[in-house]
This record gives sequence, structure tokens and C-alpha cells, in this order.
Amino acid sequence: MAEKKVKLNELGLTKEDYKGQKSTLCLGCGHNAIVGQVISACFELNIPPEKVFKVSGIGCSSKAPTYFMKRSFGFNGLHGRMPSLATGAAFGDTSMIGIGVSGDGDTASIGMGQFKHITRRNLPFLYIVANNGVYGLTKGQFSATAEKGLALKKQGQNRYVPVDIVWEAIAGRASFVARTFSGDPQQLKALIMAGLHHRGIAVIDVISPCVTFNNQDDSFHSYAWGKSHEVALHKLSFVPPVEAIKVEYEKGESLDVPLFDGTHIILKKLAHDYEPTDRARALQMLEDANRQNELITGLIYINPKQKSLFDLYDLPDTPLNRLPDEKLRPSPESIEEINQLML
Amino acid sequence: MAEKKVKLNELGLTKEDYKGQKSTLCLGCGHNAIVGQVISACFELNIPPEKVFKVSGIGCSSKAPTYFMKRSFGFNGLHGRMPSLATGAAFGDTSMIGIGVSGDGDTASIGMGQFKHITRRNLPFLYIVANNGVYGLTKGQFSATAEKGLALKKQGQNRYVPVDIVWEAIAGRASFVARTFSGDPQQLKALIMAGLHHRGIAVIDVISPCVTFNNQDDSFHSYAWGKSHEVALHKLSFVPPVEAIKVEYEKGESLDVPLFDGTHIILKKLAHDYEPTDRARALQMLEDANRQNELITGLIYINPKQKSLFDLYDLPDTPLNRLPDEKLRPSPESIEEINQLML
Amino acid sequence: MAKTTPEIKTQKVVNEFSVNIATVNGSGSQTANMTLIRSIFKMGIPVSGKNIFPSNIQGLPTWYKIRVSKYGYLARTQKTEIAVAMNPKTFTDDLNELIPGGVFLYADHIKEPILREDLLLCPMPVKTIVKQANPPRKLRDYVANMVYVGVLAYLLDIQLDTLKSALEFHFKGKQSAVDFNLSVIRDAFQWAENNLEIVSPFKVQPLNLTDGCHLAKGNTAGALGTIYGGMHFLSWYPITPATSLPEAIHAYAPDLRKDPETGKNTYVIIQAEDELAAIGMLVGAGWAGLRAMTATSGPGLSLMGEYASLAYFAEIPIVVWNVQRVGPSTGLPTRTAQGDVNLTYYLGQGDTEHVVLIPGSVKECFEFGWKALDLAELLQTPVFVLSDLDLGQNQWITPPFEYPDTPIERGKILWEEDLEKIKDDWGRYLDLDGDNIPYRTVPGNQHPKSAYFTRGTGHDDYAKYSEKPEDWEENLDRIKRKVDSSRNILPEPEITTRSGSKNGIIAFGSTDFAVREACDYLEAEGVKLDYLRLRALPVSSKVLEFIRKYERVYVIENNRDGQMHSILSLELPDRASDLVSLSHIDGLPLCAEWIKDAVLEEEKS
Amino acid sequence: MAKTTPEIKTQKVVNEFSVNIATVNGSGSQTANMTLIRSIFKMGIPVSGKNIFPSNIQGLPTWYKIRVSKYGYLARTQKTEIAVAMNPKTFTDDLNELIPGGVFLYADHIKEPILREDLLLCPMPVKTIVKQANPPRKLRDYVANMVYVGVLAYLLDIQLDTLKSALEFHFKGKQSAVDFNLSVIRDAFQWAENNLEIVSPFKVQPLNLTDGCHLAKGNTAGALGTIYGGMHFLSWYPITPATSLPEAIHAYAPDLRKDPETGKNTYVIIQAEDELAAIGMLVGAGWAGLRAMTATSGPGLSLMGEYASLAYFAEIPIVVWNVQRVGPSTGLPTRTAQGDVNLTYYLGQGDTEHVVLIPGSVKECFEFGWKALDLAELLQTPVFVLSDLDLGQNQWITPPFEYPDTPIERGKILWEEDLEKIKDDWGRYLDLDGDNIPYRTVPGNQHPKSAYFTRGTGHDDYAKYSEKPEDWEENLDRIKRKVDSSRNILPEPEITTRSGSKNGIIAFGSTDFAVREACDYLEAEGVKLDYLRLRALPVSSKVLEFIRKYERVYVIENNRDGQMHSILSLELPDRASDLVSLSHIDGLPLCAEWIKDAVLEEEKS
Ligand SMILES: Cc1ncc(C[n+]2csc(CCOP(=O)(O)OP(=O)(O)O)c2C)c(N)n1
Ligand SMILES: Cc1ncc(C[n+]2csc(CCOP(=O)(O)OP(=O)(O)O)c2C)c(N)n1
Ligand code: SF4
Ligand code: SF4
Ligand SMILES: [Mg+2]
Ligand SMILES: [Mg+2]
Repeated sequence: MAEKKVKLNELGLTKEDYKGQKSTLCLGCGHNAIVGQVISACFELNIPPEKVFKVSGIGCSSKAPTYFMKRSFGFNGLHGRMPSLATGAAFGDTSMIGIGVSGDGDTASIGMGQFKHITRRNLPFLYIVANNGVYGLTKGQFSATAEKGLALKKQGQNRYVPVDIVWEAIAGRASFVARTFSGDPQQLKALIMAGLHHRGIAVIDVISPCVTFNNQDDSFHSYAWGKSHEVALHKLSFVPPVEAIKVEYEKGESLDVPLFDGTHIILKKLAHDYEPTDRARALQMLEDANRQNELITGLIYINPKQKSLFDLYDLPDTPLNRLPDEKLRPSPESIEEINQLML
Repeated sequence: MAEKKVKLNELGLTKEDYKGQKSTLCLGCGHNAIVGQVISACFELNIPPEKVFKVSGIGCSSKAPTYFMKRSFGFNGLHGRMPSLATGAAFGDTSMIGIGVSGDGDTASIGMGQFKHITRRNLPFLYIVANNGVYGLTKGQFSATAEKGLALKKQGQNRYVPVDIVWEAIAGRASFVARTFSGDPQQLKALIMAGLHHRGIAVIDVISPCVTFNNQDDSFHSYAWGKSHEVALHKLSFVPPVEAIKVEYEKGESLDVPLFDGTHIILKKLAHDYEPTDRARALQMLEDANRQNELITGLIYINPKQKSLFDLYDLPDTPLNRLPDEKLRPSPESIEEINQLML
Repeated sequence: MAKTTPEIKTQKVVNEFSVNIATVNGSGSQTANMTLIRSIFKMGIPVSGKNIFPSNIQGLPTWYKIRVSKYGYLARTQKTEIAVAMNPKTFTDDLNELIPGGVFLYADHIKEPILREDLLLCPMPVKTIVKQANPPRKLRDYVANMVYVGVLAYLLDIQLDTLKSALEFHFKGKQSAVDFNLSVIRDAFQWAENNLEIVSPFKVQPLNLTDGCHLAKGNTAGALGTIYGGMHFLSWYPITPATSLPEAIHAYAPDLRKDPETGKNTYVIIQAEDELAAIGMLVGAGWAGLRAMTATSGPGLSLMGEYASLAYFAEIPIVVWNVQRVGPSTGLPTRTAQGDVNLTYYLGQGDTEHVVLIPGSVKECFEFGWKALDLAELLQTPVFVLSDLDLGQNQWITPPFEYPDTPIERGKILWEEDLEKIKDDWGRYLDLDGDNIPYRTVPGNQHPKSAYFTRGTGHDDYAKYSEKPEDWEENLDRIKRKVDSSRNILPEPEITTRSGSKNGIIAFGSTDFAVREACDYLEAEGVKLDYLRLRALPVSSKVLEFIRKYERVYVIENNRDGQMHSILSLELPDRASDLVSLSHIDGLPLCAEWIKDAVLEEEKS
Repeated sequence: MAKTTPEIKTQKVVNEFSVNIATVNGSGSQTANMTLIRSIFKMGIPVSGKNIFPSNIQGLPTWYKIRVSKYGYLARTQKTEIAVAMNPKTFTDDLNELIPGGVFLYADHIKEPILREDLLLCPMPVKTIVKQANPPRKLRDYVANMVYVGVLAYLLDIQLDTLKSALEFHFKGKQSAVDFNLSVIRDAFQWAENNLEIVSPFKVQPLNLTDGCHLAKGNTAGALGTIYGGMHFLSWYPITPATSLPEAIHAYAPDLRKDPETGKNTYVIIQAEDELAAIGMLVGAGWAGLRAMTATSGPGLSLMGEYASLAYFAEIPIVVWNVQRVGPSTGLPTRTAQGDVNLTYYLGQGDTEHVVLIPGSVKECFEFGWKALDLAELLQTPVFVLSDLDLGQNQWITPPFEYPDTPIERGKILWEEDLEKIKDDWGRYLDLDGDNIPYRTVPGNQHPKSAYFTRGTGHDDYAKYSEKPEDWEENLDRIKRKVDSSRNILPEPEITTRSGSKNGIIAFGSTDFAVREACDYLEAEGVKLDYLRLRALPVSSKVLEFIRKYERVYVIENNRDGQMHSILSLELPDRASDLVSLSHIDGLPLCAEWIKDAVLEEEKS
């Protein structure tokens, strides 16, 4: 018991290598759980931190990327406009893995437009929404996902019906849409792992309580409510290619969703019998769950075959940002031809 | 045959009184049909033009309000930001009727965020999207509703999957969502009439061909495609309160949707057996139609009971913009109390 | 354990020192600090409080700086006489910041080395006293802060009774809270009385300099001014440090603006989805005859440019408060600056120039709150109010707010009966009165002549679309003249002269406090300056007259590029080289020492 | 029927006149007009074409103004010698605009009264000739336009062969189209030959002044320059008059920028959902090591402020073209202006000041297309290119584009091998070279030291979050010095002297053409001016030297407020009163007559 053995992943890295700065979020903030599971997922998936770029908007949630993977490039952009930043950044080197963390204000209030357009374009990108129904960083105003009737200090009662990020992602044609809960770290991690291997946009709406401004027991975005109302659609596991062959799962009991890179998502049936492959049915299921007052979690929709944004551009293997100068400038001869066209 | 009798409505106004400036849109532009049906609907509904305010964004479509109802206040705002303009304007005098015309670029590209937020707030407002899948005014670029693969001069082929405005409106919790076609003036008019009487946001997505830039026969937004693929969900009529009592419709053959003001929408069953009252089912129906390559038109979703934005504010009967000054400034006595609170 | 303090000789200093209280963000030190400041205020001593906090909710260092000044100096000082160290992370810095002979209070469980020997040390047994009080776990940090209140009260000579009444105000009659806090304070006070060997040379003694005054923040004042200004419509989006302004409207309007007859609200508040929408709603509301306002800060203002340009061009009254923080970009969201002068004045594409009011005190925030709404409707143009974090979010002594001395000004709005009287065609942009201000109608007006079509594109006097060169030019020139003529009706600058001044000094907004103080110091050094405080843009002719009077005029501002200096230079090109820009930005409010030194440096050259 | 024209005496004028062709928008007059202008150009005669069109797709009046000038004057003129009236709506205005003795061609089915008697009238049997050609219904208007080409060719002495080769260029070998159009032109020509009684005093005669030159639009040139500049990433949103720039990249890049080895594209184009997203993508791409650019106009630029401020602060290279139209607000989208000088230079909240390149010719649009990308990466800052509708969308004579004479400049990017060599910690914002420009790495770099965290909030030299006052100040001051130092490497102004000039004149961008012409006229009137054309902001020391040399310097600009005049005044406060602002905006390009008159007026005083 003298020496503590430090676990290494296949890259020979420790979990420490996947950490970032010390969190400055509140103790108990749901966003810290997200940070933790991103770290675990990337560690377990053996992703070299240098292969990741991480971006965010503005908000407590958007600080999260500071707290994981200090060896990854990071960019804390503008409020509501992480999607455009991510889109531009992703083309620098399309072999990189992009992770974004946004808030419900960041995504569903000011960021609604960009959110819908990044889902539509299907950028290969893990888009985590740390959804607490409130503006944490500006101290407790209603966000667009706050439930109608929610009462907050100084703000009175929320008048408006909430934006449902999962509905929006599905309507917006995201190819991977999940909902989970900061209080369910296992599922959160499995979804992050799956999302990181999905070739397309993977939106994970994480109910992530703000312990400082919106954690009343009866509030939809609280730990208490989540804990007592969560209904997982399935037990989800992410399986790398080698293991996939070995996994034996009972037919009818599990659903196997193969991803483009040979990995698999295995969905073990729980209470619900649900296949996450039909957009309209997904929404029907959510409506039902809403009526039952359930917090449905799990992989709600996936289309592993939808063309990703990268697939729509015919780009060279060499990353664009490493192309040598001579590939970027047309030949000296060409200028004469061009001039001849000018009349 | 010497004198032409001019038809008057119950206000003693002629249709001419409902017209605006002469249209400067292209001959045959779908938007002209929308202008025409707004005029007819308001004329037939006996709406005093002075009771209407009309707003728009920027685009050919957004010019439409110039061409109807010159006696109504109008505001041609900023590209993509008609919803916020409308929201502010509506509170000036909540007895006014608001009509907005936007384009697909205006609503689904730059305007996506504001569009989603006006639907969520359920402002009583008729929101017409003149949807041609293209940017008319800037001469023919793809808009966000252009179908994947559409080829346009100078633009090549569209890479992205389209935004479906009806999906978005429903996900965004609009309380009245319809789709129709500039080539189906009867249905267009009936929907406008119904929308004008709906207390809440009424989104009508009108497929409205751009004859100049996107009217190829096989293009989704063309006249030819619409004409040959339109499938009306129902025969829709709008019935004022007096008539409603008289209307006899066969049970089982028609659906009666009563609106808050005593008017009714009567949906006479056609090929489909469809009730427009369930959000998820509406989307299922649209998915099916998509697969069948149908242009489904009609009233796709309605919830006449959802609280409107006006209902959420406890406002005086006198319009805010007519409140006398003494109602606006607290009493001289109150200032002393206020000062005492300052410590 | 701390070493025993060596004997330090400091002269007794009464009512003229600063206290720097270092805590951890989110630990609830606000009640403690407010209790202190209120107590000192209640003793009749001028006092100001500044919150220096991080862009964070919990856990990062925060400071509260209390300045006590019998001279009534309210600006930030560089010197700190007393430090309260509750945060281990900043312990050493807080220690080092003290002047020699300063008093250093600290929680005695912080085990950082104390290397200075020129201080009066005061370790406080925070944990013991808190344990004694036995508060719920959640409140422990909060209660710890009451300990320094008690110890400071003992050291400074603040009576427990005074603290009690401050607590009573704070808790608005919640007696149990008052009692509980007071008991902790009392314990700490008693501990100090019994155990402390040091005697603080810094003391407070009652004066009567705050009689008739109040303590308030600029944002609260702005909110109240807006409410008294008859604001109908507020749409806003949260952003530090503007947020507390709309939130104060939210807090006060339900009482103040419920129609006593009908019990209905005479206003609407909408939290918009972003600033693009916030200003869009304003423009809609302003157009529809509502007195409409919003409050934002730099990043939000950047997003408002396009609609501001439309409002300027289409002549729609709106009011936008810009409570400035440090930019460029997200910058330092919780620090103060005056870096958006240009952005605000010229906001939008094309040739634009806006009316800008610049309050320099809390009282003026109230006054400009209602005046801005009047001016916007009078001039039919956007009116901006340029405040900043220091003024908006910090605690300032202020005379009472004064009830508006002029009736609500709605400008040239025509209703049905007015139109009835007009024989000719009415034109929205016709300059009938020769004052460049046209008449307008608003939606709801049922007169058949009332409607017109508003747009951001070229139009003629009848609001008809026009691309004609002369229509464009005439219209834009009229708008320029209109905004230009506002110089004559905007708040005049405030001028303070000293006999025999050769040079002048100009400032605006929250730097006023530091500039006044600096002018006193400068006079002591033999440099007399006449002082002009700008209160609006475009500037009045008084400002130009002022500048012309001196050999040289210093322009003081809390930004990098001397933005106001530029604006003034352009107003008086022939004196441009005699305007000296002294600007500085690092996130902190300017202080008198910096201004004094900067001016002295220039005077030498 | 038109009356017979009275005898009018006009001296024969060769190669020096203007033609104003009035048609209806969307009627397809472009081919006709281009055929005319190309033919004249091919005859070796300097010629320019300006499209004056409405913000509309079909049906509203449009004019095309062709100026023929043996002196090489290419600017707009106020005088019109020949008018072609195809649009009944503007018939009378078009008629009235002509100089006495002018030639008035019109479609003879337009039945408007012709009240002037001092013109040479030329009714054209358009319908008859069109009928003869029997085109499909849709093409009728289009073909009608060929009629005036034929009649004008006859009147001006343009050879049918020249027209033919112009058509051949236009239709790129589509012989049937050439033949069809030519036959209509020929019919019209013949009709004119056989029937016209008048003789046009205005004629063209071959010269050799266009040898080696081309005809092009600034936007096409900017697009090509960008492609040769190695642009990787273009994200844009359509807006008049910028649209044709990205569209030209879209058109030319597939050929020019497909890697011949792999057949892959070496660039990405994304049509963004709006300008907020367009610039957001740029910033992401620039950060990730891509040479990224966009093009927009005023309303779009307004929306880009917040991200521009971030890019300035976080030091991210991006290139933004602003092809200016008339503002404020939506303004006149299809008319030209220089009203965004301030907006562009200072774009964003807080203290910002950007590098701005200002091309003054089509050739410079090409050159600045690639230079902007180099400068952005070299300086690690946003670079703006300020063009306008007149330069961008109109047809100009230009020398051939020159292949870039310097290699692609990627600035200080560190890759794995570079980091390998660095022993100490590498800091993103460390000024290692003392030139205020730090080193950067970009995502994809696999070196464990390469990563850093970018943000719009305060940071230290190692890109760590910081709210420390000194970190903020030092960083911002360095950035200021960095942008300031660009004065030495930006394109120098172009100076043209005339011996004995007492005063100077400064202009920039598309007004160059009118200013040169005006200077000639002024010299003829005895006023000699030395001329400086600005090509970049912040200005070079040469500009300041220039200003110092003269008693007085006129600053010419196409806006209301004299924005560049302000910028120059601030650069040289001691000469501010000797800078005279002459500015004017009405939607039309400035013309030499206006400049001449304005200067003469000032010279009198
Ligand atoms: C343009 C702009 N407007 C407003 C702000 C202020 N602001 C910062 S964070 C935030 C809300 C964050 O809420 P959310 O995204 O839900 O994140 P959370 O803090 O709740 O995790 C706001 C409004 C800003 N930074 N930029
Ligand atoms: C901020 C801004 N960006 C761009 C433009 C240019 N613009 C004008 S209309 C338009 C597109 C209009 O398309 P749509 O809304 O589909 O209307 P349509 O013309 O097709 O009816 C664009 C991009 C603008 N006016 N404002
Ligand atoms: S305020 Fe809320 S969201 Fe922000 S860090 Fe604290 S708990 Fe988390
Ligand atoms: S361009 Fe298209 S959308 Fe615009 S008016 Fe013409 S047909 Fe209609
Ligand atoms: Mg949140
Ligand atoms: Mg469209």
C-alpha cells in the first residue's frame, strides 16, 4: 500500500494529462460533472489531447473547457456564437476532434440561430449543452430553457414556455441527439464517448444544475428533481471496434448502432422499448415523457449515415493549415489567362 | 353594363382601400399572390386598415407589406429581425392586428433566432413566410430552405439539408402553424383569415416561387412542382361567429376548431384523416409526406388555447401609447419614500 | 501564530483613510461590508464603497474598498491604511499593499508568512467566534465576515448601536437575522476589546457631512429615473455591469407603476433573447409610441449597431444605457472603463452621430433616466446614456433624488384630433416648424391619414421610398442639423473655477470624483485648474468657450486612446494642439494621484 | 410621332462624351451595354461604364452611363451628350438631362411629349425591328436593347465587326447567340443608315490608349487577388454590393485552386447564415491557421463588430472587405458611398483601431486582395479592405493584374519542429522579438507545448486568464504599438505633384478618378494642387509630411461627415485647422465638376 499505482491509458498518459486548470465554478455545480466526464471519456478513448480543440461561448458552462485538457487548443469565444467559431476552426485540420461546451442561455437564447445552423450543417463536433435553465454567470436570470412558472430570486415567475434543446436539435437535423443529467455520470460519459466517435454533430443536452441560482427541489433543472424523475431510455455503452466483435448481447434485448469508424453504440433495453432512429417518433416519445413528468435520458436520435460537413468538401489529406505555400497560390502562368478573361 | 358596381364590405370600404403601392416585384412572383390574398382576406374580414400594423424584414418578400393596405402603419425593418420589431410594436396598442411578411432567408437563415423566440412567446401576430428557397433580392443565392442538391446559376449545387419552417415553428411552440402555396390562392386566403383571428402567433409557410431565380420545374419551390405535388390536408374554411351557428357540417367529415373570439375554422376532410392538434403527430405526418414526395398543405398544427404574450402581461384597457402622462409618472409623494430606501 | 507586533508610531488619523477587505467571491461579504459603510455614513462621515470582484460566482478573490474621507473625497485611492485579509490566496498581496504603519486584520487560521514589520497586526480568531455562533454550514463563510465587522468596529470606534441600526435597515425588520448577526459582531467586538493590544491610529468620529444624503448605486438611480420618466417598455438582455439597472426597474416598477385606478401595469418588461432582439423590440416600441429603453454594455452595444443606425435614420425615439466595462472584446466584465465613447457616439454604419448623456453622479443617473426619455421623443432619435461600472455598481453618497421638474415631454405626436385639423397632406418627414423635427403619428391612430411606411432605405418627406439623390441628401442633412441642434437643449457642462487658473481640465462621468480631488492636490502644488465636466454629446457651445479660454486644457478619461479628447479636438480644430489627452485604463477607477501626477508631468514640459 | 428635328449646330466632338442609357431593371440590357463598352474599348478609346440601378429585380428604372474620354477621364460626369430612352417612366427626365445639342434616341412607341427643341432626335422603330427578329416572348425586351446598340453604332461610327468581336467574347463561342444578336444590331444599323436624317456630332475614332489594358470590376479583381493570396477559407453572407466578390471567388477558385496533384480543393467556401456567423467562422479559421476572408457592406459590418473586437484583442488574422454602399441603415443598397470609414477603422467595443487598406483602382483591388491576407497573418490582426460600389461593381479600364511580387507571408507560426527548438516555456503573447508581434501556434500542431487557450477576456503573456491591472494595460499597449507600427509597412500613399502648388488635396478609394480630373480642371482655372491618394490606415508618415507642406489641404470624400478628414485631423492636431473637409453624399459617385466647384469656392474664401 506504499505506492499508489497511476493508471495509464494506451497512449501512456495519466488522467492528470487530461485535466485542465482548477475549476473556478461553484462547488457542486453540475458543469463540474461534465468536465469530469469529458476527462474520463477522452482518457479512456485514448485520444491524444493535442488532437482535440475545445471551444465555447460565454457563461459558467462556457468556462468548462478551461478545466479539461490543458494540452488541447482552446477558444472561449463570444456569447451564443461558439458554433460559427467551431465551424471555422474545424477546417484548419479536419483530423482534429472538436469539443464544444455551451450553456442553455448560450445555445437557446442568444445562440439559437447559430445552434440551428451548425446542426443543419452536421459539422463533426461534440456539442455539449450544460443546461441549467438559468443564466449562472450573470447571476440568475431565466434562460430560454427555464420552465414556465419557475420562480427565481429577483426575477419573479417565468412567463414563457421553455425551449427544448432536444426538440430543437432534432428539428434542426442534428444527426446525434441525446439528453442526460449531470447526476448520472455513467450515462454522461458513455454518451460523450459515443458522441466523440460520431461523424457529424453530436448534441448532448445535459441537465446540469446550477446550485447557486436554480436548484430548488421542484425545479426541473435541480439535482433533486432530476434524481427522482430521471428515466433512462436504455443502458448505453460505447464499444471500440476490437471489443465489438466480442460483445454478445441478447437479440431483442439490445440494439447495436454501428458508427462509421467501426465503433458501436450498444443500447440495452430498459423500461422503454425505443429505437432512436426516427425523428418524428423521437419527438412523440418526448411528448409522452413530458406528460408523464419524466426526465427521459439517453440517446434520443441518431443517424450515423448522414453526410457530415467535411464529406461535402473535397479536401486534400494534408490539413489545410499545413498546405505548403506553393499549393495555395496559382501558378505564375495562370495570371496571363486570367487577364485575358478581363474584358 | 354601363356602370361597374364596386363591392363594398361591411365597413363600406372597397377592395381598393385595402391595396398598397403598385408592386415592384417581378411579374409572376409568388409573393404577389400573397399580397393579393392578404388584401382579400382583410377586405372580407372587414378589418379596418387603420387597425392593422404591418412589418417585415429585408428581401423581395419583405417588400410585400408595401403593396397591401396603404392605410395601415408599416415598417420595413432589418434583415432577419422583424420578430423583435413586431414584438415591440405590438405593445403600443394591443388592440391592433399585426401582420408580418418575411422570406425564407429572412426567417430561416439570418432570422432563425428571432423566429424561434417569437413563436415561443406566442405574440398574437400573423407571420407569413414567403418561402422560395432562394435569396431573391440579392439575386439568387441558396437560402436555408433550399433543398439539398438544388442547382442554381452561379451557385453550383446546394450542399446542405434544408430547414423546414413548419418543423421549426412547431418545435418552437408556435400555436398555429400552416403550410400553403402561392399557387393555391383559396387555401392561402382561408389560412390568412384564420391566422388573423387566432390569438397567438400564426405562422404560415407559403411556398412562393421566385420566377426569376428558382422556378425550374423540378425545384421544390417552383410552380410546376407545387402544382403537381400539392396535397391539401383538408378543405379549410374560416367562419365568423354569426355564420358559425348556421354552418352544418357532417359529423366525422369535418373538424371544427373554435377560436377564442367565437370564430371557427372548419376543416373538411380530404384524402388524409388528420387532426392538427398534436405536435409530434404533425411532424410524423410531415415526415411521411416527405417520403411520399408530397407538398402537404393546410393547417398543420393549432392550439387555440395557449396563452398569448398579451395574456401574460396585466395591461390596462387603454392602449399603452395613449396612457395620459399622469398614469406614467409616479406621484410626487412617492419620491420621498423612494429616497428613504436609498441607503 | 503571529508574532507580537513591534511598536509602530503612526499619528492618529481621524475620518481619512481606506479599508481594503479581501474575501472570497460568493462568500457573502456584502452584508458585512454594507453594514460597515452604512454605519460610517450614519455617523455623518463621507464614505464610499467599491467592489472589486472577478468574473466568477464563487471562489475567486474579491475586494471591497471602503474610503472614509472628511473632505468628501469619494474616488478610489492608491493608499490603503487598513486591510482585512480573509482570503489566503491574496493574503500576501493584501499585506504588501498597506502603507507603513497600516493596520492588518486577518483570519488567524491563515498560515501565510508575514514578513513586514511596519504594520499593526491584528489576527482574528474567526473560526472560534463562528463556532460559538454555530450557524448552519451553508452560512459559515457569511458569518465569518461578521467577525471582521466587529473587530473593525472596535478598532475604528463604531458604536454597536450604529451597526445595529444598519443591520435593521438591511434586514428590513427581520429581527432574528438582525439579532443573529449582531451577536456575532458583538462577540468579535468583545474579543477585540479583551484581547487586542494594538490601538488603531485610524478612527472614525461623528460628523454631520452626510445629512440629508443617501447611499445609492448609479444603476438603481438610473432605473428609478427611468420609472419616473414614464418608461413604457423595457427590453433587455443580462450583461455585467448593466444587469442591475433593468433588474432594479423590475424590482421597483410593480409598486411605482401600477395604475392605482385599474390596478394594471403601465409598462412592459421583456427579457429578450439577445441584444439584437432587445434593441429591435425597442425600435418597434418606440415607433409605436412607447417610451422604450434598454441597458447594456460594450459587447451588447456592438450588437445593437445596425438597429441603432435604423433608429437614427428613421427617427425613432429609443433610450439605450451603456454601462461601460473594460473592452475590447469580452475584456474585463467586472471592471470599469470609459472605452465606449466613440462606439456610442457614432454607433452604426454610415454617417451617424447620436445624442449621448453622460451622468457624473448617482443623482444625475436618476435625472438622466427621465430626461433621456424626454429627449428621445422630443428629438425623435436614439438617446444613449453613458455610465460605467464604477458609477453604476458601486455605493455612492448622493443627495436625494429630485422629482422631475418638467412635465413628461412626448414631442411631436399627432393624434386623430390633430390630424383632423391638418388640411394638407401630412408628411412624416416634413420639417413644418423649421426646427428639423418632423411630426409623427403612431400605430393605433385611427385617422385615415395617419398611416405611413417606415423604412431604413431612402425616402422622401412623405415617407415614400426614394433613391433620388436630392431626397437622400436633404433628408440626411436635416437629420444632422436636428442632432446638431440638440447641443442647445442637452444638459450643460458643469464648470468649477479657481481664481487665477491658466489651464483647464475636462472630464466626464465617474472620473469626476477623482478629478475634483486631484484639482485640490494640484492647487496645493501650485497648479490651479478650472474644471469642466461634460454632461452630453454633441457638446454645448459652453464647452468650446471653456476650451478657448485656457492656454492648455487637459482631457481626463478612463480609456486607452483618449476618445473624448478626439471628439473635442474635432470640435475645435484650431485649438486641437492645446488639448492634452491624459488617459489610462487598467480596469480600476482612475484615482486622484494618477491624475495629479499626470498633470504635473505635463505642466513640467 | 416625333416632330422633325430643327437644325441644331453642334461642333463635332470626337472621343469625349457621355451616353446615358435608360432601361427597365431586369430587361437584360447588360449584354447590350457591355457590347457597346467593349467595342469602344477595343477601338483603343478610354471608356468607363456605370450601372445606376434600383434595389429591385425587375421593372424599375435603371441607367447605364458610358463615358468616352480621350483624356482618360473615367469618373462620372454631370453632363450627358447622348441619351437612349427605352423606359417611358423616365423618358422626360432623361430628355431633360441632355445638354443643348445633345442626341436623344428613344423607342418610338413611347408616346411622351418632347418639349425641347435643342436636341437631335432619333426615334427608333424598336418594335418593328424586334418583330422582324421574332425572338421568343421572354427575350423580347432583351432583343429590344440590341436595337439601340445598332443605332448608336451607326451614329457614333462603331464598326459592325468590332461589335461582332465584342459579342463573340460575351458569348464565348456560342455562335448562334452571336449571330442572332448581331443580326438585330445589323438590322437596326441598316435602318439608321437608311432612315436617319440627323448626324451625330459625337463620334468615336480609333486611338491606341487602351493597349495592354483590360476591362474589369473591382470585386472581380478583389476575388482574384484573394485567390492568388492563398485564401483558405471564405465565409460570407450575400449583401449588395459585396456579393459579387465572393461569387467571383466561387467562380474562379475551382479552376485556380484545385491542387493539380491530388485534384482536391485547397480552400473552403461557406455561405453562412448571417454576418455574425460569417465573421465567427473567420475567427475560428484564422485561429486555426487558415487564411480567412469575407466580404460585406455596412449593415453586415455593423453585425461584425463584436467578433472584430475579439479578433483585434486575441490577435487573430482575418480579412474583411467592406464594399461600401450608402448608409445609415439599409440606406441606398445599390448606390455608392464612402460612409463607413469610421465604422471600419474603429470597429468594435473598447479601444480598437484596425488596419485598413483602401484600393483606389481595380488593379489595386487585386493587389490588396493578396496583400491583405499577408498583412493579417504578419500582424496577427484583422485587416479590412475598404472598397465601394462604384469601384467594386462598375466597369473600369485597368492594366493587367500582376502576379504577386513577394512570396506568401504567413507570419510567426510555430510548428512542431520550431517548438522543439524552444527551451523555455513558450508564451502566446510574449513579445520575443521586441516588435510587438508574438508567436503563435495553431490547432493541429501535435507538440505538447503547442496548445494555449484563447479568449476575449484579460490574459497574461502566457494566455492565462488575468484580471490584473498591469497585465491588461501592458497587453493593450503592446497591441496598440503593433497596429501603430503597421504604418511603416502598409501601402504608401500615391503622390502626384504639379510644380508651384500652394495647396494640397487628399482623397482615397474610388474618388481618385474624379479628383485627378478635377485637378486638371483646377489647374486650367489657375489653381494648382498637389494630390495625395491615401491607400491605408493608420496613415504613413508620408501623409503627415505631405500635409505639413501646404498652406491648406482639401480632403475629398463621398460621405456626409468628412470622416477621413477627422482621422487626419487627429493625426496632426497642429494642422487640423488647415485641413478642409469637402464631402458630399447623394448616392452617386463624386464627379470632377463638384470637386472643382467646391475647391474653387474654398479658394475664394
Ligand atoms: C453579447 C453578450 N451579451 C451578454 C453577455 C453576458 N452574459 C455572459 S454569460 C451570460 C449567460 C450565460 O448563461 P448560460 O449560457 O445558460 O450559462 P451558465 O452560466 O448558466 O452556465 C450572459 C447573458 C455577454 N457575455 N455577451
Ligand atoms: C444584415 C444584412 N445582411 C444582408 C442583407 C442583404 N439581403 C437583403 S435581402 C436578402 C435575402 C432575402 O432573401 P429572402 O428573405 O429569402 O427573401 P426573397 O428576396 O427571396 O423574397 C439579403 C441577404 C441585408 N439587407 N442585411
Ligand atoms: S453560478 Fe451556477 S452555473 Fe455558475 S458555477 Fe455556480 S452553480 Fe455553476
Ligand atoms: S427576384 Fe424572385 S422573389 Fe424577387 S420579386 Fe423577382 S420573382 Fe419575386
Ligand atoms: Mg445556464
Ligand atoms: Mg427567399
